[in-house]
Amino acid sequence: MVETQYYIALAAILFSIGAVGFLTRRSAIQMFLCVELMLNAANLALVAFSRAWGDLLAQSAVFIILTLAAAEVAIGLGIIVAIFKKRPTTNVDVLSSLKG
Amino acid sequence: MVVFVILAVLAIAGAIGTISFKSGIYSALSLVGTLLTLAMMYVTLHAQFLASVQVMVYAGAIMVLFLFVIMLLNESQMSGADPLPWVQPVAIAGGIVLAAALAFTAFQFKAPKNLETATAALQGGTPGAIGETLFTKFLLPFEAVSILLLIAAIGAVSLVHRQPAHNEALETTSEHATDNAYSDETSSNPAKVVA
Amino acid sequence: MIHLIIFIPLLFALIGLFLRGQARASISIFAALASFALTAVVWIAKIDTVYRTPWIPGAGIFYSVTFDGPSLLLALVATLMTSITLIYFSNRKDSQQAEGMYPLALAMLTGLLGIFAARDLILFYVFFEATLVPSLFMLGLYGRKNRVRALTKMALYTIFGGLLMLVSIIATKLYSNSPSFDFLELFGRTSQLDLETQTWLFLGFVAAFAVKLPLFPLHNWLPDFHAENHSSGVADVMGTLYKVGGYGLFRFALPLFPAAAQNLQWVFMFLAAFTALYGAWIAFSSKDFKRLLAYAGLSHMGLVALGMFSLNPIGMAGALFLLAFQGVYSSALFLIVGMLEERLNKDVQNEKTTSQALEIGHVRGLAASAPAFAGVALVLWFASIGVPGLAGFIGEFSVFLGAYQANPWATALAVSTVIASAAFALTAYQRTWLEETTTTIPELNARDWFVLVPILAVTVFFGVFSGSALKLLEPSVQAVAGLLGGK
Amino acid sequence: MDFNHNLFALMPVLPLLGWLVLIVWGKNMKEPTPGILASSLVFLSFVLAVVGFVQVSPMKEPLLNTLRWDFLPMWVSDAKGVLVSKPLQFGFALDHLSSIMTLIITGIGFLIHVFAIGYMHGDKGFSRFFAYLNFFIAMMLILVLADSYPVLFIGWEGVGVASYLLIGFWYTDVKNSDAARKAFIVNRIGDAFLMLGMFLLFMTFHTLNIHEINSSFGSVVIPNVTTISTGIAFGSPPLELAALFLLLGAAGKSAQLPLSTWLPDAMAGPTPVSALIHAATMVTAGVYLVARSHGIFANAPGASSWVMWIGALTAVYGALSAIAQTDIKKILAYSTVSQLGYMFIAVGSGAYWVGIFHVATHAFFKALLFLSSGSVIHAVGGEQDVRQMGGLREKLPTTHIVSLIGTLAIAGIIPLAGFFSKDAILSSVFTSPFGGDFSGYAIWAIGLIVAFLTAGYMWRWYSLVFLGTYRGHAHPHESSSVMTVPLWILAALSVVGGFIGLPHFLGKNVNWLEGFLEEAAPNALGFHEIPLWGELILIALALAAAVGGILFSRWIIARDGVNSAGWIATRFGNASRKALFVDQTYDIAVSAPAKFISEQLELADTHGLDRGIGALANGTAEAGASLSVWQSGFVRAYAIAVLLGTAILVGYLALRSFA
Repeated sequence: MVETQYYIALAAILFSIGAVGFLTRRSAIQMFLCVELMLNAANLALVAFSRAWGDLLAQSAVFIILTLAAAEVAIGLGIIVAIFKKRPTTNVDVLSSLKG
Repeated sequence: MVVFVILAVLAIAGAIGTISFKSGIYSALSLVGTLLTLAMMYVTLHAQFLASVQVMVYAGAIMVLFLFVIMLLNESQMSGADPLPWVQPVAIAGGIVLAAALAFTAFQFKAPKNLETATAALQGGTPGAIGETLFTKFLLPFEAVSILLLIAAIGAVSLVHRQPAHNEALETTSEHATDNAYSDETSSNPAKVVA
Repeated sequence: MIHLIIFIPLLFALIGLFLRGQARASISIFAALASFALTAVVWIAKIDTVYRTPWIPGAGIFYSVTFDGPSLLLALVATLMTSITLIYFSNRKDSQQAEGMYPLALAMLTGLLGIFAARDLILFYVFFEATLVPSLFMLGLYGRKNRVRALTKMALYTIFGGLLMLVSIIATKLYSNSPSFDFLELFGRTSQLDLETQTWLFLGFVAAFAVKLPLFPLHNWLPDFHAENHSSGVADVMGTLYKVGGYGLFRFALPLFPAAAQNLQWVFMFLAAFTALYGAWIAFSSKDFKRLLAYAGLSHMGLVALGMFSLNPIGMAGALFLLAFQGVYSSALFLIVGMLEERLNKDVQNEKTTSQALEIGHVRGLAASAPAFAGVALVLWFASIGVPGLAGFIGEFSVFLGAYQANPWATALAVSTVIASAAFALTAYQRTWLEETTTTIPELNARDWFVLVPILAVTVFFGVFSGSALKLLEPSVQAVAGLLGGK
Repeated sequence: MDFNHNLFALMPVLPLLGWLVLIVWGKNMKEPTPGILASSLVFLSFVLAVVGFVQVSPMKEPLLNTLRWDFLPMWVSDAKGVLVSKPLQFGFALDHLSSIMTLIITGIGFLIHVFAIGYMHGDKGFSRFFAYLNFFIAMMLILVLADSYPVLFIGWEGVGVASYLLIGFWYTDVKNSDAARKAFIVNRIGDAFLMLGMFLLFMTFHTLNIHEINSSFGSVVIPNVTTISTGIAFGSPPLELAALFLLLGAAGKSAQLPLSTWLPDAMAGPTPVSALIHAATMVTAGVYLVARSHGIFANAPGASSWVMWIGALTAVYGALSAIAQTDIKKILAYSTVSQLGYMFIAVGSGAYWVGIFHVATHAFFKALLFLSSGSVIHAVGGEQDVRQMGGLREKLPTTHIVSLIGTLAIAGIIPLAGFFSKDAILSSVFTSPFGGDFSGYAIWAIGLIVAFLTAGYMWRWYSLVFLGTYRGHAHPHESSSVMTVPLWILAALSVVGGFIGLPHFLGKNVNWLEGFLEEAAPNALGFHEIPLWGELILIALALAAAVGGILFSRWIIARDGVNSAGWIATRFGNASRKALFVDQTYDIAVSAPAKFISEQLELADTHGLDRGIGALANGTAEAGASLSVWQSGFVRAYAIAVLLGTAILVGYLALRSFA
């Protein structure tokens, strides 16, 4: 049996990779992918703790998160497509009309 | 322990691949790889039903959607210089610091019970056990999630819904009309507005 | 009954929004007169029940209102003057362009009545800030050329002061750990606080009231507010009625923190005396009438503050009397300036461009063509400088009498305003009404008399038979003075 | 409400009613009716005054009216220190002193009203003039009948307002309006001091009722023995200060030295106004105030000697400036200032009845002189310069005779009123308890010199107007009977007036006035007795001064000729005409700097403070702007911030748990 700490450490690493990815990539969709990655890292941590506490609650929580992720992707991609209709680019930096 | 190490390396490799590939498709595919590795990990964590759901829903449906959209937009490679050149190194440094800190705190974690007794209660994360908790403790979230999905569906449809040809003109004019109507109103005589 | 009085004006203001022209005018006038009639009924029937229901029970905030002595007198003056001003405004030719004045004035009247009736500190604060909004709108929508500058200045001063007061209101409740913000409950507890906290809390309240009074350093918004306002003078009248600093001091600041008040008494008395003299002295060389009347008002408020800070029953009664009746004759002077401007047919269309209100000395010798008008103006000017036989004298004399017992030197300084005010008032009067005639203006017509007669009647009646108003003030002044151990 | 108590309170109400009627309906009344209405109302008041006089003369205590109401808020802490509300009552009181004053006011007032009907004939503001005159009489009666200081103050400022309205009656001329404004402001300065005096009195006596304050001194006061129930010792500091404040207030109203510059300018008003207000009644209000608060001044020796000295200096100042004046009314104005100085000497010396005696006699002959100069001005068509007159003896016979009587009376020639009152003043100051060892005699001497000067300038006034040949180019004609009848009555009063206050040496109780005012205005204690021959010498000296003055004046005029070019042109003559430059010094020393400071303050307030606040406002605006740069619009920039934030936070938590 592998100790829970290792799983959490792995989740942390995956999470920060996702964060770095989110920041370096300039295409909206790829950023979205990184967000999904971070989300899954969190799921991993949840499941690891569920095993540590011997409680199925966390797992069902992950189950709910999954459906949430699905909804989120649907809307996210919808938005990206809608924006794409306006301006034919998904480069995030170009879309900076909301300036201070 | 060996299995964990292999899976961990695979997952990290997939993650790095997602963020480093230039073209959208390769990064999406590497994300799918990572997801599958995670599904296997769930199995080692006594969450078989979850692993299967992960594979089916996530890797299957969501990533397909992603690939579909990437294909649809087939946006060209990132052209032009990056307006915020300093973001890259700072992000990496930040990521490393974050990972180290989180990992470090992870290792402070003292397991409340020893693993063997804990995993016994999980009954291996079979659909029966998950279903039982879902429909007793998680009944309300379960229902709420179903409504959430419904709204997501409607939202997605309305976002990308392309009006039929004839009210193309209407849409543009009406949008135009409301704009300047508002603008004349305020500038001419605020008094009229209040009175 | 009391809520009817407070909220009728607001209700009809909203109704008025949907109407136009004469209908809106008559509705608004009816509303003001109705609330005046109801207040008079409360006065005659001597209803002073405290009505108290929880408003936000969690935070201990209660909606507790009552009209006792001073607040009833001030409410009577406020409702009377608002109805007279609206009647005057409906007579004017230019009331079509500035129709928004009606609902705004009524909204302000509700705010004022709320201020006078509120017994709960938070409710008082809410009304205190709420009344500012319509007055800013009046200035912003119908002011003169650089009205925005005046508007921002006034808003900044008042809101800043208000916030300081809010902080000290909350701190008072906490320190005295009373269950609610209600004045009666706080009242007993705060006097036990040690001097140091009392002083800080007291200063918080005084900050807001010093802006509203106004006192010397914080008076800068007043001249611009009056100079930039609509030439009809309606906004100025409401502004004059909105000088509630003195009332606030008497009702909340002094009784809640007696030790702090006594400790800082001499500072504020000298400041008040200086404000009175400063206002009168500057008025002597102000260029236009609105600015002159603003400084005259500042000088009156200096005297009110002197009376309040004297912590002497005579002084406080005098201050309240002066506060109430200066609302009558100072606003009347604003109306007279408005009538003058209308008669000198300052074309109202380019109201926004005329930067200057009516200059003093611009026209002379008007008495030749309008002797009755000149007579009425003279009586009001005499009331404003406190000539005995008119309402101004009772207030001023008692303020000086009371303040002298507390601090003779500050009063000596303040008494010199009597000379300065005579100087500026008569100079201004002479420059416009007397000397050789340069322009002729039409005499007062029946409608003008209909507006001016009640004002003159009140000024003269309460100048001689002041007993009834004093009877109103006596009980609460006695209570507060007893607490403060006034000499 | 029982009748005999409130009848006298009706006195001020009648003229007030007249004022109201004339103000509202005056416009549509034909020429003489407003005058007749006003005069009849004042006559009714005169009748009431006589009835009041008859009613009150046997009574020892003042007659209080019962119709009273609360006027001013007032709290007094009773024995146990508990604040008890005792509002001041608005009420009147009639006693011997005030009844004499009411007689003078209504009597002389009525005569002047009748005279004014003729004098103001054809004036556009005829009804307005009589409205203001009635208003003045009402206010003066309130002043005299008041039973507490604030009610007295109503009358006090009321007459100030009336004099403002009447001086500036012909307001279209800037000079008149300025003169009116100056009069009101200088009066207001006096009123400010009077207010301070009242506050100090309330502070020491806890009441502002005149009779309560006077009675609290007790009738018998032995110097430097604490006899006052309120523990106020004879001559204690608050009493002295209060008396000084009252003195300055009185000086403001009666044009005494520090505040005397307004009276000569007040001649800008019509002549009946000058006669009524600036000779007979208003200016004597100051003397009345001192006499009325006799309790205070009798127990404040320092202040009383101040009163005497101010009176003496003003008398000299008035006399000196009257000598070289060229305007017929200016001479009389400065003469009034000087005579008021005499009255202040009298009340300062502690013999209050003498002060009132001189008020009465002065009212007679000064009103007479003013009205006769009015009829002269009327006759020569508005000309007021004495050098354009002369030789009017034949053309204006009646005016000439009455003017001669007036001149002799004011000079103090034996049978006439002026002699008795001036002699009473000189003898009272000579023997005054407040005279101290030196000042009593010094002031007596000054009084004598002033008597000499008075006779001098009055005779110059008489000869320049009536003797010699007519130098003007109008054609003078005698005034109508409506103007001459009052002149005759006043002339008779000037002759008879002196007999109400005969000197002591003619018999113990022959002096009616002193006995009459025994309770209302008792003399201060401690007058030294002088033997009979001493009194006779004083009278002889006074008479000699008067006759000498007249002869000296005749000699000067004979020497330099009627238009007396001679000494007038000298530096002394010029100084005298400019009233010793007091007016100019005030303008330079007081009003110019005040105006300058006011302008600077106005500039500082509108712009200076504004810029300061403006700077504060821009400061906050700039701070805001500098922050907005950070909102670059790049999503990734925001994300970086979030990442760094969490990284730092988690890092800190990790380290903390580790450390």
